[in-house]
Amino acid sequence: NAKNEEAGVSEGKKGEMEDKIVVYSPHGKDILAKYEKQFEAKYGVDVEWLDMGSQEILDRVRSEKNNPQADVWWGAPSTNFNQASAEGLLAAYKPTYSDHLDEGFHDPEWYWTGTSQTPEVIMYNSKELSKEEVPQDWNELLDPKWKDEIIIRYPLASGTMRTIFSAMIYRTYKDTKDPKDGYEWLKKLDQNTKEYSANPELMYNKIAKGEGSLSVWAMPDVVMLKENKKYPFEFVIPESGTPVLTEGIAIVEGAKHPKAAEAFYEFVNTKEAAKNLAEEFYRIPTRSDVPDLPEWITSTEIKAMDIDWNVFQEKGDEWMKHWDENIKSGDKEIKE
Amino acid sequence: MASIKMENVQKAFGKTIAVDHLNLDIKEGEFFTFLGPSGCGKTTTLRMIAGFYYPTKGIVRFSDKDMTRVPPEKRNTGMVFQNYALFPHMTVFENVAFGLRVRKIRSSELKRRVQDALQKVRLESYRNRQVSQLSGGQQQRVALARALVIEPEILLLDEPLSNLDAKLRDEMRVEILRLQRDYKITTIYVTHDQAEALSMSDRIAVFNYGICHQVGTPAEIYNQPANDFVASFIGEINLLPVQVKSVEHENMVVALENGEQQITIDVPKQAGEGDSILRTDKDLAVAIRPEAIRILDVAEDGINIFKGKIDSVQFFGSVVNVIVDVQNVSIRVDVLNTQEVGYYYQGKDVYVELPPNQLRLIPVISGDAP
Amino acid sequence: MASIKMENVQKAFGKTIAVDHLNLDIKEGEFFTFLGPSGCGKTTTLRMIAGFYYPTKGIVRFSDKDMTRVPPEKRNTGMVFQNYALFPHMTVFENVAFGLRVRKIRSSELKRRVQDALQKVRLESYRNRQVSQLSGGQQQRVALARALVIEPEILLLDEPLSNLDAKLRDEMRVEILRLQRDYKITTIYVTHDQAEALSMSDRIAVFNYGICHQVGTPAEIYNQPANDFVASFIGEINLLPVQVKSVEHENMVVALENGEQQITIDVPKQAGEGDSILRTDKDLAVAIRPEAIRILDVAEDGINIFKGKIDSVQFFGSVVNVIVDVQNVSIRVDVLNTQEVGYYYQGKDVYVELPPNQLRLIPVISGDAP
Amino acid sequence: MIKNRDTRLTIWLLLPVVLVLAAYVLYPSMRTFIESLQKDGSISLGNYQDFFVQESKTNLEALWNSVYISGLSVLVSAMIGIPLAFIFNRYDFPGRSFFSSAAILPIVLPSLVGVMAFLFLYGESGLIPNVIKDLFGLEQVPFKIGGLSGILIVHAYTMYVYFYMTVSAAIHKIDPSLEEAAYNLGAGKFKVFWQVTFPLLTPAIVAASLLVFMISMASFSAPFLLAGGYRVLSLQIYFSKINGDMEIAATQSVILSIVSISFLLFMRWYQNRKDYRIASKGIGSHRSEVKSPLMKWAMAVTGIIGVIILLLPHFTILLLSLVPDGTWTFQTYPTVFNIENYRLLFEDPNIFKPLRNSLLMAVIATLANLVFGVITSYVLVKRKFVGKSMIDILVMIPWALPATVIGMNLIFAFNEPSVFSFGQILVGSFWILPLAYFIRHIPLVVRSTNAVLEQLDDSIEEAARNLGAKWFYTFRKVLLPIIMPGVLAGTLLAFIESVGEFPTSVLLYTISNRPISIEIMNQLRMFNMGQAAAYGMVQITLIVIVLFISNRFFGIKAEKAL
Ligand SMILES: Nc1ncnc2c1ncn2[C@@H]1O[C@H](COP(=O)(O)OP(=O)(O)OP(=O)(O)O)[C@@H](O)[C@H]1O
Ligand SMILES: Nc1ncnc2c1ncn2[C@@H]1O[C@H](COP(=O)(O)OP(=O)(O)OP(=O)(O)O)[C@@H](O)[C@H]1O
Ligand SMILES: [Mg+2]
Ligand SMILES: [Mg+2]
Repeated sequence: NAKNEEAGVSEGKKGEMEDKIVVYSPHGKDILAKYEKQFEAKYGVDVEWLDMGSQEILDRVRSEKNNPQADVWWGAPSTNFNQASAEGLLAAYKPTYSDHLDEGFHDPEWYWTGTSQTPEVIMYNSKELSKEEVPQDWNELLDPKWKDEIIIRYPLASGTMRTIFSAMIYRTYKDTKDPKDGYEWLKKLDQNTKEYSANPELMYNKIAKGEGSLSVWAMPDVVMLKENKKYPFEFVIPESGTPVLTEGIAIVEGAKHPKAAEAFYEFVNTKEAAKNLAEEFYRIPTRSDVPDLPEWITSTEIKAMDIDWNVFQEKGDEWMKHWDENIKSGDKEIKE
Repeated sequence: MASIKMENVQKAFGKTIAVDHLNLDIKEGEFFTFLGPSGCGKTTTLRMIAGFYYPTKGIVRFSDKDMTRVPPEKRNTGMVFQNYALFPHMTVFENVAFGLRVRKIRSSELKRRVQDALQKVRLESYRNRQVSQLSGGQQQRVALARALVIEPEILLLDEPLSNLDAKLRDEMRVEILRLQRDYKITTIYVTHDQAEALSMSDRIAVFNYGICHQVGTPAEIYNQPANDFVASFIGEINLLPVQVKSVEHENMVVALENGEQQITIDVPKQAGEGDSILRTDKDLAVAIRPEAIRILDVAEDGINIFKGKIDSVQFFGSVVNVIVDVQNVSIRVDVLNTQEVGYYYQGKDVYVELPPNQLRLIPVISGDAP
Repeated sequence: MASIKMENVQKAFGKTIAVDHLNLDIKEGEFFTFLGPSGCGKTTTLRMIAGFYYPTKGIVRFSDKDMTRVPPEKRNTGMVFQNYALFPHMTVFENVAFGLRVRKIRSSELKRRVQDALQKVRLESYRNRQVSQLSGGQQQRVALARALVIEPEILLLDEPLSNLDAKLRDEMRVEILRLQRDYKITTIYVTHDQAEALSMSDRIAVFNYGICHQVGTPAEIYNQPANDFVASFIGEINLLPVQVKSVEHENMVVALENGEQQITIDVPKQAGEGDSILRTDKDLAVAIRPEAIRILDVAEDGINIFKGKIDSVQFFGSVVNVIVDVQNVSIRVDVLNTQEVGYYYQGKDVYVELPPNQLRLIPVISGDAP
Repeated sequence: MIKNRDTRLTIWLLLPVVLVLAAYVLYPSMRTFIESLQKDGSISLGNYQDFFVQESKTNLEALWNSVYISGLSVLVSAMIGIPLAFIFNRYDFPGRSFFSSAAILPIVLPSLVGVMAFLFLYGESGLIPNVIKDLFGLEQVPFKIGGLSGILIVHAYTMYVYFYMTVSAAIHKIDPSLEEAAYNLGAGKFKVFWQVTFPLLTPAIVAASLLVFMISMASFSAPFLLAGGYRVLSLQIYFSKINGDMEIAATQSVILSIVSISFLLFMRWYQNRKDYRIASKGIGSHRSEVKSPLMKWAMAVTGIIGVIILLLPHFTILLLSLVPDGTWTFQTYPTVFNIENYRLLFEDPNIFKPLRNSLLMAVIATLANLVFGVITSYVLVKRKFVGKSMIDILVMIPWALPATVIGMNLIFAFNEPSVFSFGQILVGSFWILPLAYFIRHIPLVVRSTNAVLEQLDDSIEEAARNLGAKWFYTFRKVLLPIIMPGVLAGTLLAFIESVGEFPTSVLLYTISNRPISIEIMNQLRMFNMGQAAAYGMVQITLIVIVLFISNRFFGIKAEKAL
C-alpha cells in the first residue's frame, strides 16, 4: 500500500510541480547522480545538486538565508538539522511515511525526518592488527600501548567526530552534569593520538599505509571503503554502546521549488530507495518497514547509547571549543 | 606661420616659480632660441607655448589670438622632444603619418605628404623600419618629419641635439636650419649650448632662474651683453670688477678693484646708455672678450696696455687660449692657432692691450640669484 | 703610478672585431686620451685595461708586469664610469669609503683619507647626503673621489663629462686636470669631444673602427694629422683632393681635381716624409685649417692666393666662420670675432691666401672603412 | 568650477576607479568590520576583548602561528627564489630560457590536489621517503613532511615564484657598471654581491616579501590539509564560520587584515627610507663575460635538477590520475596503471560544465581586471590628484586580506540587496564568483601595469597630443599598444590564478557556477583520489595550453608579470 500511496502523491501533484529542484547533500556524486537520474525520469523535473560537507551545508544555508538557493537538504546528522531549525532555516514537512519512523528519527515539529542511522565504531587496519588485539570498547583506546597508533579526523569540521567526542563527555555528563570526567577522558585519548587529519581521505590513507592503525569513524563509511574501495579496514562496535547518529532530510525555508522539493523528499526515502541505499551504499535505514535488508545490517548487533540530542546541540559547541582550546595538544603536529 | 606673444607670463609649481615676468614677442617665420643653464625655465616656457602647462598668470597669444587655455591638441604646434618621443610600436611611416591620421587626411594625400616629409629629411628608404632600428640622428629626423608633416604654424624644438655627439650635432644643425628655411615656420629652439644658439638663431632669449635677461640677435647678445650673467654664459669673457673714476664726453676711466690699474673705456655712441649704467645701484664690471685682446711682445705706446706674465697656454684646436697674469688679475686671451702660437709659453713676459672700443661696462647681478 | 703597455691587442665579440692590432705605450704619470667617434672601440680598450674584458689576442702590461688575465679587483686601477655608477643606496661618504673598506683600512685612517679626498673634490659638506640628492657635477666629483681615494696606480675615465652641460664641463675639466696633477696618476681619458682631448691631454690616440690611427701630442695630432680621418675628426679642416704635379727640393706643386688651381706646398723639414707619402697607393689631399687661411680684400702678390666669393658667414662667438667659394671649391676660413668682422658679408668678392707652410699633403683613407 | 580639461579628465577617470574600489573593496571590508563589532545584539568591542583576553589564548596562538609561518615562508621562499633568479638571469648556459620559463610552473599546480600531491610525495608513506628508505635499506623513512614543515615546504614551493619574478626583473634593471665599479675598487665577488647587488635588489625583495607574507597569512589549503591541529588564523576564521560564530569570524578577519596591512605599510616605509633609484643615464648594459665551461655545465645541471624537483608534484598528480581507485591503499607503491579514472571522468555528461564555468568566469573576471587595471594604473602613475596614496592602499588591500576574508566580506556585503549590486542579492548568484576573482586580482594587474607605465616616458603621450590627437585617441592608439605586452603578462597570471582559485570559490560557488577546484574537492571528499587527480591533470593541461598559446602566438610571458 505504500506503493500506491506514493503513486498517488506523485500523480496528484505532478501538474503543479516546478520544473527544477536544487539539492544540497553530502552524499556524494554516486548516490546523487543515481537518484537524480531516477527522479528526473519519473517526474521530468530537473535535479541539480551540490555536494559538500554537512557542516558546510549548514553554513551555506545560513549565508543564503536571504536568498535561498537550495530546496532540499538531504543528509546530515540530526544535530545539524536541530541547529538549523532553531535558526529558522528549515520548513516543516510531514512526509507520508511518517508512521513508519520511530520516535527519535524525526523532529517533533517535522522540520526534519531521519533517512538512515550511523553507528560510530572503532576502525582498524586489518593488515596491522588482528581482530583479537583490537580494543573492544572506548576505554581500551586509552591504553598507553596504542600511543601514536591512533589517527583521528580533526573533529571541529566533522559531524561524525563531534558526535563521538560529545558522546564520550555525555556518558558521565548525563549523571553529573559536569563535563570534567569527559574532558579527562579526551585528554587521555589526545595523548595516544598521533595526528588529527584534515580530511577523511588523508586519514584513510594514513591508516591504510600503516602510519597509524586505529581510528574511530562511522560504520557505513568503513564498510563502504572495505567493500568498494578495497581498503584493508575492519571495525569493532564498542561493547558498552555507541552513539547512533540519525541522518536526515529537510526542506529549506523559503525554497523556490517547494512542490518538487516535497516530491524529492518522499522519493529518496521510499522503501525501495531505503533498501537500495542499504545494499549499494551501506546505509542503515530508519524506516521500520524495509524488508530484506542485507546481512551485514541484520547480523550486526548495535548497542545504541541512550542520548538526549538536545543536550548535544546545546552543549556541543561549548564542549568542542573547550576541547579545541584546552585539551588538544597544539604541538602534536609540530613534533615531527 | 604665426607670431607668438607672451605677456607678463608667470608659471609657478607649488612654491617654486619656474618662469616669471616673461614678455616675449616672436615674429612670424623667425628662428628664435631660448638659451640658459639647466633649470632656468626654458622647457617650462616652451611647454606653455605647446599647451602642456597653463601659465599661472599672463597671456599667450598666437598671431594675436589668446591661446592661454587652449588644449595642446588644438594649437597646431609641432614639437620635437629632447628624447624624440617616437612611438615605439610604429614604423617610421606610421610615426610620421600619425598627425595626419588624427586630422583624417585622405589616404592618398596622406601618403603623398608623408612621402614628401620623409624625402625632406632624407629618410625615404627607411619608411618601413621600426624606429628602434634607427640611429640617434635618424630618429631625430623622424621626429622632425613627424612635427613638420602636419604643417604646424609653430615648430618647437626642446634641446633636440643634446643627445648626439659633436659630429652628428653639426650635421643635424645644418639639417634643421635647412628645413626651417624650406618650410618657413616660426621656430623656437631650446638649448643650453651657446655655440648652437649663436650660429643658428635669428634672435636669442637668455634665461636664468626663470627670468629672461636679454633678447637680441646673436651679435647683440655676444657683443653687448646686458649684464655679467649673459656675458659669461655666452662664450668666454674677461670680467673685471671695477669702480668708475671719471666720466668724460667720449670715454670714461675706471679702476680695477686692486686699485692699481686704470682702464679707459669708449662710451657707447647711443646717447644716455652710459649714463643709465652709472645710475644703477649694482656693482659694475668691465667686460672684454678674450679674442678682442691683443698680446704684445714689447711695450707699445697706447692706452690700456698692461705688463703681465703668461700663466698657462691651452690648446683648443683652432684657438689657443693664453692666460696672462697682470698683477694677480687673470686675463684670458684667445689667439688663432697659426704659426706664431709657438711663441707663447708659460712664464713669458708679455704686454696685453685692451682696445677701449671693445670694452664694455656692465652691471654685476650674479649675487642676486634666488 | 705605473706605465701601461698594450702589445698587439685584439678584442673580438663573436664576429665583430672591436679592437685590432693595438699597440700603445703609455708613460708613467701621463694624461693620455682615447679619442674617436662612437663605437670605435675606446670603451672596449679601456675595459681591457680595467680587466672587465680579456683580450682575444695580445698582452696588457702594467709597468712591464703581464696583467692580461688578472681579474679587475686585483689591478688597482681607479675607474670613473660614464654614468658615474655611484652606489645609490649609500651616502657620499660610504661611496667614497667603499674601496677602503674593501681594503680593510683602519677606521680612523679610513675617515681621514675619505675626508681628504672629499676635500680635494670640494665636497666635504656633502658627506652625508644620499647620492641621488646631488647634481650631475657633484656626482661626478664623488665618482672621482671614490676612484682616487684608493690611490690607484692608474686612473681610467670613460667619457666622464658627456652628460654635463657646456659650463659644467669646463669646470669639471679643470677639476680633473688639477686632481690628476695633484695625485700624479697615470690617467687614461676616453672622449669623443676633440676640444676636450686637445686641451687636456699630454698625448692622444685617435681611433676609428677599432684601429688606432695616430698617437701624438695634441699639437702633433692637430697640425700633422696622419690621414684625412684624423684631420677631419680633430677640428674643422679644409680637405682638397689633389694630384701631385711636380716635386722640388723645398716644395711641391699639386693640382686641385677641378684642374684649374695649382697649389704650392712647403715640403716638411723631416727628411723623407714627403717621399713616403708620394709612394702610398692612396689618393692624396691637401689639408689646411680654416684659421690658417687669410682673407684679403684685394689681390696681393704671393703664392696660393685665389679669388673667390663669400658664400656664407656664421657667427660662433669668439670665431666667425666664413665660407668662401673658389670656383666651386668651398673653402672654410675662421677669423676671430673682432671689430673687422662686419666687413664680411655674403656675396662679397674676396681673395684667400693659403700659406704654403700651413699646407699638408695627407693620404685619403675614408673609403677604406669596413 | 573645475579649472581645466586635464583636471576634469582626471576626475572622470578617477570616478569609476573610486567607485569600484569603494563598492567592492572598501564597502565589504567595512561590513565585516561592523559585523565584528556586534556582540549579543549590541555594538561593542567585546569581540576584540575576547580575542585577546580569552583564557586559553587559542586566538593569540593562532595569530602568532600565522605570523610565524608567514615570516618563515618569506625566508624560505627568498632562499629559493633569489638564487634561482640569479642563476637564470646572470649566467648563460644551455637551456637557460627553457628553465627560466619552467621556474614558474608551481603556479599552475591546482591548490588542493597540489597539496595532496605533496603528501603522496613527501609524507610519511610518500614516494620519495620510501624510495630512499628502500634503496638504502633503512629502518625508518629518512624524512617526512607534515604539520609545520609541510606547510612551509608547500609555501616555499608555490611562493618562491614571487621572489623569482620580482628579483629577475630587478636584476635586469641593475646597471652592470655599478658592480664593475665595485670590482674596480677591489671588491671580490662575495663583497660585490653582499654590498652592492643585494642592497640594490631591496625594493624587489621587499615587494616579494610583502606578497609572500600576505599570501601566507591568508593561505588556506596548505594548513587545512597538512596540519589539522596546527592553529593558524585563516583556519580559525573558517572554523569559526563553520561553527556559526559569525561575529568571531569577522573579528578574526579584521585582526588578520590589520596585521597584513600593517606589514604592507611597514614595508612601504622601509622601502622609502632609502633611495634605491639607479641614477643611470641610459648606458647600454652588457652581460658579464661567461667564465669557465665547467661552471656552465654545473649551472645547467643544477637547473635541470631544480626543474625536475619543481615538476615532481605535477608528475605525482599524473601518477595518481593513472592509478585506479582502490589499488593503492596499503601498498607502498602503486601497481596498477590505466586510464580508468579518465574514462570515469569523461563518462560523466557534466564533466565539461565546471571546466566551462571556470574558463568563463576567469575570462569575465580577467577582462574586468584588464579594463579596471589599466585605467587605475594610468590614473595612479600618470595623473596627479589628492589622495593618491589612499587609492594606492585600497588597491593593495585585496592582497592584504586572506581569500577567506574576501569571501566573507562579500557574503556580509552582498547577501542582501545593495546599491553596489544594483539592488540584487549577489550571494547565491552566478556573478558573485567572477566578482570575487576580479577583486582578488586587482592588485596583480594594477601592479604589473604600473611597472610598464612607470617606464613609459610622459613625452610620448605629449607628442601625440601635440600632433593633434585627443586624449582618448592617444590612449587607444599610442599608450595602449605600447603597454599592452606588459599588461597582458599580468593579466595572464590573473587568468591562471582565477582558473584554479579555491578559497573564495568554496565559500561562494553555486550550482550554476561551480568551478574546477570545487569539482576536485568533491572528488576528494568522496575518496576518489584518482579522479580528483585526473581532473587536476585536466586543469593543468588547460593552463599549460593557455600559457603556451599566449607565449607562442602573442609573445606574452607570464613570468614577466611582476
Ligand atoms: N612639473 C614640475 N613640478 C615642479 N617643478 C618643476 C616642474 N617642471 C619644472 N620645474 C622646476 O622649474 C624650474 C625650471 O624647469 P625647466 O624644466 O623649465 O628648466 P630647463 O630650463 O628646461 O632646464 P634643462 O636645461 O635642465 O632642461 C626648475 O627649477 C624645475 O625644477
Ligand atoms: N659586449 C659586446 N658585445 C658585442 N659587441 C660589442 C660589445 N661591446 C662593444 N661591442 C662592439 O664593439 C665596438 C666598439 O665598442 P666600444 O664600446 O668600445 O665603442 P666606443 O668607442 O666606446 O663608443 P662610444 O663612444 O659610443 O661609447 C662597437 O661596434 C660595439 O658594438
Ligand atoms: Mg629642459
Ligand atoms: Mg664608450
